[in-house]
Amino acid sequence: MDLTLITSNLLNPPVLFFFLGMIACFVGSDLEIPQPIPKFLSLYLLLAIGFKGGVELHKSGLTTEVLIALGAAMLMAVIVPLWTFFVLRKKFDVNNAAAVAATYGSVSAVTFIAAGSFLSQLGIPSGGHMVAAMALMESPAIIIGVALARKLGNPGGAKSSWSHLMRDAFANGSVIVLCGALVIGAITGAKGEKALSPFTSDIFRGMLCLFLLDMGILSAKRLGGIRQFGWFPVGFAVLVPLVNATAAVFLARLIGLSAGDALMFTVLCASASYIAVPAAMRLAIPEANPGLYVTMSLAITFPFNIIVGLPLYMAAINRIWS
Amino acid sequence: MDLTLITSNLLNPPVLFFFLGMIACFVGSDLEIPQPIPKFLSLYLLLAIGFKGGVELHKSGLTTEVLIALGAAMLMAVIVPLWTFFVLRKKFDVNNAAAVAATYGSVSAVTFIAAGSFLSQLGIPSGGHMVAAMALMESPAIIIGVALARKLGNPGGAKSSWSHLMRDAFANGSVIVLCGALVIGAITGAKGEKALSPFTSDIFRGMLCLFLLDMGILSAKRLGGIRQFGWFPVGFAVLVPLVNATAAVFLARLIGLSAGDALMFTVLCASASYIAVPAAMRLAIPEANPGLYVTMSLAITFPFNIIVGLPLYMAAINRIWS
Amino acid sequence: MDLTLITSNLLNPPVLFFFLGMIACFVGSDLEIPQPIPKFLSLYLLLAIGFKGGVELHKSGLTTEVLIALGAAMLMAVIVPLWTFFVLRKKFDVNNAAAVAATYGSVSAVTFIAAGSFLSQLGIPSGGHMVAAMALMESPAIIIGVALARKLGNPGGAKSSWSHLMRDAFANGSVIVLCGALVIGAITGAKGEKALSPFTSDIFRGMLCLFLLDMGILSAKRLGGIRQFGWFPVGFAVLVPLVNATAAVFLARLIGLSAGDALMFTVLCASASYIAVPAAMRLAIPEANPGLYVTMSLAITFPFNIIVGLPLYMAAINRIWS
Amino acid sequence: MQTVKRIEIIVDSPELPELTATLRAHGVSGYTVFSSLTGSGDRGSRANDEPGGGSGNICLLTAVPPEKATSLVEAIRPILKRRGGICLVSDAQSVVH
Amino acid sequence: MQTVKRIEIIVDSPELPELTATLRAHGVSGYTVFSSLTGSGDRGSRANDEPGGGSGNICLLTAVPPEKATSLVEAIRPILKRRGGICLVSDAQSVVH
Amino acid sequence: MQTVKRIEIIVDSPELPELTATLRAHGVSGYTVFSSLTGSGDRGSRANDEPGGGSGNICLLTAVPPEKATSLVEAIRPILKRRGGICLVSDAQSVVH
Ligand SMILES: Nc1ncnc2c1ncn2[C@@H]1O[C@H](COP(=O)(O)O)[C@@H](O)[C@H]1O
Ligand SMILES: Nc1ncnc2c1ncn2[C@@H]1O[C@H](COP(=O)(O)O)[C@@H](O)[C@H]1O
Ligand SMILES: Nc1ncnc2c1ncn2[C@@H]1O[C@H](COP(=O)(O)O)[C@@H](O)[C@H]1O
Ligand code: NA
Ligand code: NA
Ligand code: NA
Repeated sequence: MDLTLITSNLLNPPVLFFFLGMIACFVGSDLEIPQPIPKFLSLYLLLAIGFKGGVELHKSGLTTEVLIALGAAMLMAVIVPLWTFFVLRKKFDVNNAAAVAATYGSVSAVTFIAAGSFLSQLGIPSGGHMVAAMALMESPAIIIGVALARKLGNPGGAKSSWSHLMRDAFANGSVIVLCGALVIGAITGAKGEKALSPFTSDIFRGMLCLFLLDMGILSAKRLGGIRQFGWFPVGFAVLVPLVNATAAVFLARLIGLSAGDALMFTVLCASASYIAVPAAMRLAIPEANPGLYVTMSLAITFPFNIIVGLPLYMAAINRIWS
Repeated sequence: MDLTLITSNLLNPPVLFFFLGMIACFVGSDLEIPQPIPKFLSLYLLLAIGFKGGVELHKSGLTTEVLIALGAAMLMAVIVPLWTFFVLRKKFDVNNAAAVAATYGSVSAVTFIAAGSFLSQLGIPSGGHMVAAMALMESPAIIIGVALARKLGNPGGAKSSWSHLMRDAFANGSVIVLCGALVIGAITGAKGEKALSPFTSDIFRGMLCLFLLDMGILSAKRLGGIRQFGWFPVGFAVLVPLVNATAAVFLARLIGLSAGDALMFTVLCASASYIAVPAAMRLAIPEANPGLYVTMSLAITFPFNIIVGLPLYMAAINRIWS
Repeated sequence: MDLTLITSNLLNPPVLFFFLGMIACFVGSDLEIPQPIPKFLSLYLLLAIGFKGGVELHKSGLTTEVLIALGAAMLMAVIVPLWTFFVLRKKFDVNNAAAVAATYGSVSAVTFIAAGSFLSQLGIPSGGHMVAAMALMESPAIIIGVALARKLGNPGGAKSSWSHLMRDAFANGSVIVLCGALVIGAITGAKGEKALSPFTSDIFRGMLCLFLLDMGILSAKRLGGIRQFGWFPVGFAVLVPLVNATAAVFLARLIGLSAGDALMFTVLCASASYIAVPAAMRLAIPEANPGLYVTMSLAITFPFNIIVGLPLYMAAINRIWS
Repeated sequence: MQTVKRIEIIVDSPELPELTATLRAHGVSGYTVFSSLTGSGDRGSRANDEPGGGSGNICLLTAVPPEKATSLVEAIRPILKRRGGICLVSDAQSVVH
Repeated sequence: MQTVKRIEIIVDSPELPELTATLRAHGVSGYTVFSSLTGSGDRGSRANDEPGGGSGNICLLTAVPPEKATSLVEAIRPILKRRGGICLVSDAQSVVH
Repeated sequence: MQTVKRIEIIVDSPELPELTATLRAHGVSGYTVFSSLTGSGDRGSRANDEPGGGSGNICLLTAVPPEKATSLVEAIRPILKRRGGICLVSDAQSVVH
């Protein structure tokens, strides 16, 4: 595998700040970025990435190529929670299996953003419609996960209604900001870009570093908590992203995405949610243990994708595309 | 009325983010920007607008034209709370009437800022002294409102002293930051501008979008609360800004302001405070109900000015000035 | 003493915002920048200054000249807490003497940053290795202070272990961010600079202004609290920086630092910590009174260095260097 | 001063809407909410440190007439059962405006 | 452990300075303040969501000798009367350093 | 509902780790922490306004079986003695899931 990919990923400031956060935690530092600063940073990142994607979409327009990519995104967002659920049932009860399946069926915006910064490091372009793809992939897994839990689970305790569920899935704060900014970017186009780019583009990398510093602290802090659940969740959190990534690479090739778009698509499929889905699961499947699904996503899959996944997926794509 | 004005206002990213916030609330999203982030954003906006105004004032200097504008601002800041008070007395008790009068006699910095971004959207210039005008208009209404309440109200309960009142009116945090930044901008001039403009100008529009996103959520959330008070407050919150705006437009014409300055002046007179005045009223007229005066200002007058007012006032000014 | 130095320091926006904060407090304003905003700003400032220093270090490399400067920094970081401790013992008990000595042996990053902005105001360059010097000077005084307290103090109460102490000294949040960003800057060099400079450089001055506004409020608020301790702490907080500055100037001359580096070095020696050291002292010497050592550093030495110290030290250096 | 039952309920923050709804259903309109708390219990520790926020606990404090207390506690029990947390009831005297 | 009265006073945050002044006037120098609370009562709900901040409630907790409690509560009553809020008094044992 | 002792401990925020360690040492795994409090006491006022953060107080609330209370309080006493703060103990009824 191409070494320059690994190095240029490890020399990417955001990744280095992620390491810094992990180190801080391992040496027992009191370093922390207290709430609501991380929430503010994540809102900023969603707003900025959504807006930039919208502006690019405004330029490219809704070509059939774009629509096919969005279709593929939807497809993966439906398949992943389904197949992972049945794998998970081997070890977990219905509620936890459903929550984890929803977590891995949905996406991690920050992994997506880190992939974008990795591509710009390599000078490889990617299209704004991949942001739209991300927006589409956030919610379906939530619906599917909850549906599975309610169909196959024991009907114990008052469950929140389906209308509440729809709201929690599609009107989730992070989904609203991402989609809203996307639409605003698509409406205002170049003029809007000119007005906001110092905020949404120039300082973007720096804000990302700050957020990843916090993510590093969190991941390291949570890492210990996973042990109690044995090795299955750890293996799952590493292998399932690889499986989904492989499927994504071939699907991307099939529908003829560019190398850059292919990486973004792969990262979406390989990543797991730790913002939108946990927020929804706490309400819809309270019996599931956040200490399990959040930790798998935050402490294992996220670092794995950021550190190992990005160069690995890129290498595979380079081999196949060239 | 000129359609391009409406569209170019609605295509202004800050306004779109305001809508996004309202939508988020209406669809029952959990989206929120938790304190102290909004407080941080409002401090930033006041600091930035004050500093930029000061720098421009440094360039233009205190011309008689400027002084006349400031005089007109003072005049309106005294007249508005007086006439509105007697209208309000028809329906409200002395305390609530005084608090609402103070609210509408003072100004909304963010409405002013949105007007500035609307003007720059249209490529119409406006002078830095209008920021000084805003600074002058923040406090007088507070004094007048409280004076009315104490003269005409029942002397029940220990009231905070007049010296406390002066402090709450003129040393209010937002007043201090606005005036202080104005002075600092006027002192440091071009050199200071060079040092701070990336912070105070480049990312300004983006920070404004974030703040208006929050304002949209708040306005929509509060909208329900107004019903309990019947239709009078709603009508007042829409009509009084129109009356004040009309007076302002003619006064602006009279003293020969430029079209851009005229809009800023009009917006100042039409807007109502929801930061400085409520903070002071809570202490000075505790018997008044914040659920009334904050809601009128935040949930009705603010959105009305942002969405309908800006293009409307601009259209009127264009007609008269041309 | 050269007047232009005083004026160009007082015309420096960050210093003016510091004054604004003090004024706000003196007039009894309710202005405050609530936590965690100040913590966020200080993390940002440490990250930015560390990163910029690292990038410059990447360019200059570790020359012997650099290493000599770092050695001098270490030397001062060891001497200052020792000599001040024995002066302090004349009036304070062992614990308070040790805590104050540690406070003045360590450094204030924001004083250092303000000195940098003062130099750029004057157009005088300074090297990135001074940031490394700052990083080196943060922790030794903590170790020395605690060692003194434990050697000479009464062994009362369970003390945190030495390993804990090392952690609190070297893994302190602010130390980690500063050193980590320094290393990341040194690793990523020009490429990293290109990616982050809008965040770490362009908006830096503005963020500094906001932070100093808060520092002004704090200093003024704390000023009253110092009286109860009599005049000794006040005299100490003004005179000891002058003594350390004098020593630093001659040492800087001796090792042949440039005028700019000499000022930075002097400011490091003259400044006192109010973030890293108090955090460590609260744990390591709980018997010491934060109301004493934090107030001396925050309410007297910090303003003194910012307002009087900077131009004074610069004037002395100009005289000697020319 | 009238005698009241001082009830404090500590639950995961997303529960708040359901909790206040339950209170209103029992005609309790007076309560105070303490937010962004951390804690530890049978379901492990709760840290309020997730990047999306909303992972901490809240404490709802309400002073109710003694006769209302028991029924209110019974109404809250299922919430605790389903989603964890604790409810403490003690005696107090209250003064209101 | 000495017996004390545990007094908690919940009011609108701008009241805090007046409240602490009242405590000091009664020779009470020990108290703890919980801030940015939300709540609901006779005067509607309080949300701490106003852009300028400072629209939430605070809770001041103080443990005082039983003999001081009544006079302190009486001193606080007018504040509650004028500006709303609630004051809860209960029995407790306290340990101080 | 079982009878418990409601123990609340208010200390300087850096004490929290030591405090929770003490609780665990006494087999107490259930507690709630209220942070960024301000206050005033024998050692002056605490303001949570230092730029580096961490200068405020925290309040740890725990409901324990009555028999555990005394030994726990005794274990906490030295912490209060060394670093200030207060501990309040009162009677309560608790409901858990
Ligand atoms: N004995 C207790 N005392 C105080 N708070 C508790 C206690 N037990 C649980 N809690 C709180 O309730 C939350 C949920 O408890 P649990 O469902 O047992 O994990 C914990 O995170 C604590 O904040
Ligand atoms: N019964 C109660 N229990 C707990 N808190 C209350 C109660 N009544 C009022 N409060 C608090 O006191 C504040 C003001 O109450 P009020 O003046 O009745 O609107 C409310 O926002 C609540 O935070
Ligand atoms: N009587 C009291 N009631 C409530 N809280 C107190 C009391 N005394 C002290 N405290 C709290 O404990 C902290 C430390 O107290 P001290 O060590 O006496 O300064 C104070 O900052 C308060 O938050
Ligand atoms: Na996925
Ligand atoms: Na007005
Ligand atoms: Na020093």
